[in-house]
Amino acid sequence: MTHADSDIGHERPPGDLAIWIFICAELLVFAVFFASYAFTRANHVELFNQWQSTLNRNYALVNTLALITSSYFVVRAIAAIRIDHRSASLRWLLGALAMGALFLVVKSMEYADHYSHGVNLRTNLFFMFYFSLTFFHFMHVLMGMVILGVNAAVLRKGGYSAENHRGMETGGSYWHMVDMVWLILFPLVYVMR
Amino acid sequence: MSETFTKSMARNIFYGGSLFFFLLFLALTFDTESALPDRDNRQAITEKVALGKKVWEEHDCIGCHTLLGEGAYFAPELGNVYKRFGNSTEAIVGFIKSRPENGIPGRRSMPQFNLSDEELEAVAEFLKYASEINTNNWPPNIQG
Amino acid sequence: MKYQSQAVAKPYFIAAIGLFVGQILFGLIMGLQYVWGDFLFPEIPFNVARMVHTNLLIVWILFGFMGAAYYLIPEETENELWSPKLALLMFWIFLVAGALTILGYLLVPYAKLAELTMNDLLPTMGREFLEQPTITKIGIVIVALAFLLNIGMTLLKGRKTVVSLVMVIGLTGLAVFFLFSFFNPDNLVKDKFYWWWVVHLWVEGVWELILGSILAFVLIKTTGVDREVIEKWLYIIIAMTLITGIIGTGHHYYWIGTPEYWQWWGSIFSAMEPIPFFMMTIFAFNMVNKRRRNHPNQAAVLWALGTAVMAFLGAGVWGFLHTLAPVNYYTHGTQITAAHGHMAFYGAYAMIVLTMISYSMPLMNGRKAANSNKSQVVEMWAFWLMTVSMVFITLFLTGAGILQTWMQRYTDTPLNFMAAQEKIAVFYWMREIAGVVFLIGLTLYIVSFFVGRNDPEAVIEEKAAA
Amino acid sequence: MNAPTSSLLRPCTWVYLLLMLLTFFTWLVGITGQSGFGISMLVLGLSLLKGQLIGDYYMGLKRVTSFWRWVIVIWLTLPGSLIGLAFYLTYS
Repeated sequence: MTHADSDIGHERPPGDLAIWIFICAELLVFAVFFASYAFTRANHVELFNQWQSTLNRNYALVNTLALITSSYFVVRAIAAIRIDHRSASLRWLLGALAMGALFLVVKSMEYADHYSHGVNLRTNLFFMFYFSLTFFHFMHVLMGMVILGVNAAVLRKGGYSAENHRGMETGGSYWHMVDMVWLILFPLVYVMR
Repeated sequence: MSETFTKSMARNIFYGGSLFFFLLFLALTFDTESALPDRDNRQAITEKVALGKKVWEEHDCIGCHTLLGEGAYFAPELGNVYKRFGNSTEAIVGFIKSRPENGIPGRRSMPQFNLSDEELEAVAEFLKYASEINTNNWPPNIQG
Repeated sequence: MKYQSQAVAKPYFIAAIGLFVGQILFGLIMGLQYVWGDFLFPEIPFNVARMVHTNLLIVWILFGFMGAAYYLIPEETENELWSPKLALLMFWIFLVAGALTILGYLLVPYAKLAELTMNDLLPTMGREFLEQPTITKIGIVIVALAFLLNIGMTLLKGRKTVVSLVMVIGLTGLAVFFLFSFFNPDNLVKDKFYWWWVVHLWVEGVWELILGSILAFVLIKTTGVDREVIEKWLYIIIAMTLITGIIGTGHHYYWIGTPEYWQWWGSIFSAMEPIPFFMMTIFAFNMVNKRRRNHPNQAAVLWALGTAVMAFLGAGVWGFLHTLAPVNYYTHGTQITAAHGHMAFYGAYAMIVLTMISYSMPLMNGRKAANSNKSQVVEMWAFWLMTVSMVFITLFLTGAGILQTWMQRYTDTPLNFMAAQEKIAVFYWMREIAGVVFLIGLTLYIVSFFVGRNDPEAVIEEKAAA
Repeated sequence: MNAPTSSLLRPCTWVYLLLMLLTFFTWLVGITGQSGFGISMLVLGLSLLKGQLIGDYYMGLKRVTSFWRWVIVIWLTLPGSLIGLAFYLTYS
């Protein structure tokens, strides 16, 4: 794995190939969900526009920034471990986890808001999609944080080094996927009308 | 070149992925449970309906019929039979009662179960209850 | 055969085949009743024949799984079975309980059976596939626990391979989810909801783990491909199975009183359920192509490849055909479901048990690796006859189902159920003929155990290991 | 991420700033409640671009030669064009 930080011509993506098979499956589910949303919306434009405007975009903005920042921190964490800066790497990784936690908190506040208004998965077709998509994604953020948490624990114990940090690359790839999905979900559900 | 597709990662994905989706399934189940009171016509479940369900089960009706589309495909759907029979429990009772002991030559026929009047009424009430469950407009038409 | 105690698998397999014959005979009776309505009426009404047909299926597959586990686990864990005596005892208990239950179905009216077995105390009878008297269900749980104890102890004191681990997880899941069969509320919607936790989470969940592990085992043995490679793929395939299959349960929650969102969740996830089956097909052919030796038991290899293909077709393709909610709205509870059920059960579960039997029986009969050529030729004939006739059964039922859906559900002037049934009778006749061919195949299969017994073993000129 | 030296800003940092900027733009469109095919497609297109940036610079797929690189490209374009089509149908 020593070739990991050379600049050119990798045959494989960073991390374990197994996680990439999983990433593909996850992306497929989200892709189908997104397309289903769009086409269902096309048949119920009024309804979707009406209820979309009740969503709080400020929450969504904070959440998007949190995830992007978190993803960036993971990139820095991996860059740091590549030159054997373990403590720096750990700091970046913990920062990424903190940003993930921020996302969970803000999203939970948003859910609490909906809940207090009696809005749920079964309120109408728009909220069916809204909750299905965001909750499914929410669970992925949780899962990603568990993986990054394991990465951080291993890193703390000195389990990663410049030569061997595939585990971190695996976790990072998954985390970026979670981020990327949100980057499409945010405009689709909150903004595009 | 070191292994780029490791068994331990495949294992983690199996355990992690299964747990993840099972938890998601539990979350959806939880939501379904809280949604059911508005949909499953539970206010109509009287003792009679409960007895009807037992009569239904103890004669293995599901071995020929479907109920809400599930069961055997040898005989008609009964989830909407109450409506198909003109919203009449009497018609259901009459039909079950009138089945010939020895069948109909060459044709499919429902057995004669020799049910008591109480059982007959109960099973008809049970089918009435079933017909009023919110099934998202299934079946597509009255023929079931 | 490396360990003495593996031999306890043999009675399990023999019983499985015997019950399989019974299942097919009752299948033929039902098939005939579809077109000759009063055949055997009122002695064996359709519902009784169907109970016998489906329950025999479940019981013989369970016998097959248990036999497979008793053969596979000692070999994988590299030590003798914890208690062969317990295994034999459970065999007889299970066989007697199973036989009594089937006789109960046939000899007394079902309502009488319910009364005799005191269904009132804990009513669990009369639901599709779970028709067994409550006492039989309790018996199944006890047998399953004893079986798991036996297998688990063997695993604990031996080598823990992925194949054996996955199998034990699958078998444990099988036992755990069966417990939901004791939950039978008055509320029909809840009854149906949790009924699927047994049925769906069995056949589209934990059973696939058992299927995967048996297939992996047979492939390791017959191809000589590195265990590491096979186990890695086993993990990925079963991961995909559960990832898609658990939420995929939602495809049963469209029209039974459950909320609308299941139509989306169910459609999206179950649309992906063919993926693991497809991976399994690719995987099986890949491993056989990469084989390091040519195993003399060619019949077993054929069964293994056949399982991969037919499971993909039956469970994957035929499942996908009617899994999307807008399609299922029209096809739900028609012959399409029956078509899918037949090919999926045969392709995935009947064939994997036959694969295991094909691989292990010669060894348990004292052969070094394989039966004689003659026996294998007959077995392969049986394979093709059964498999091809099952394809035709599926196609005829699909034809019947499409017409039924059209006439009874889709047109503006829908026919009533029986009128539609009469119009598709010709498909039922053809299905019955295909069923007879299947029985011929099954007969040949049994014959294959008796021909060429004294002939020498089949051998394959070993080329330089590729 | 591929320049462990002390240049002023790493490429990934540039990408980070760009992603933040684009996010603010999307948000702005959201809170001003603008609607229409053109603006929706602009927002969608920028989001797909963001996704590609994540794939190329964060996941590091820019340097990957095999088909894995295309996973992200395909994932973005396929649902992207389906979403585009659905919106097109809405406004046509």
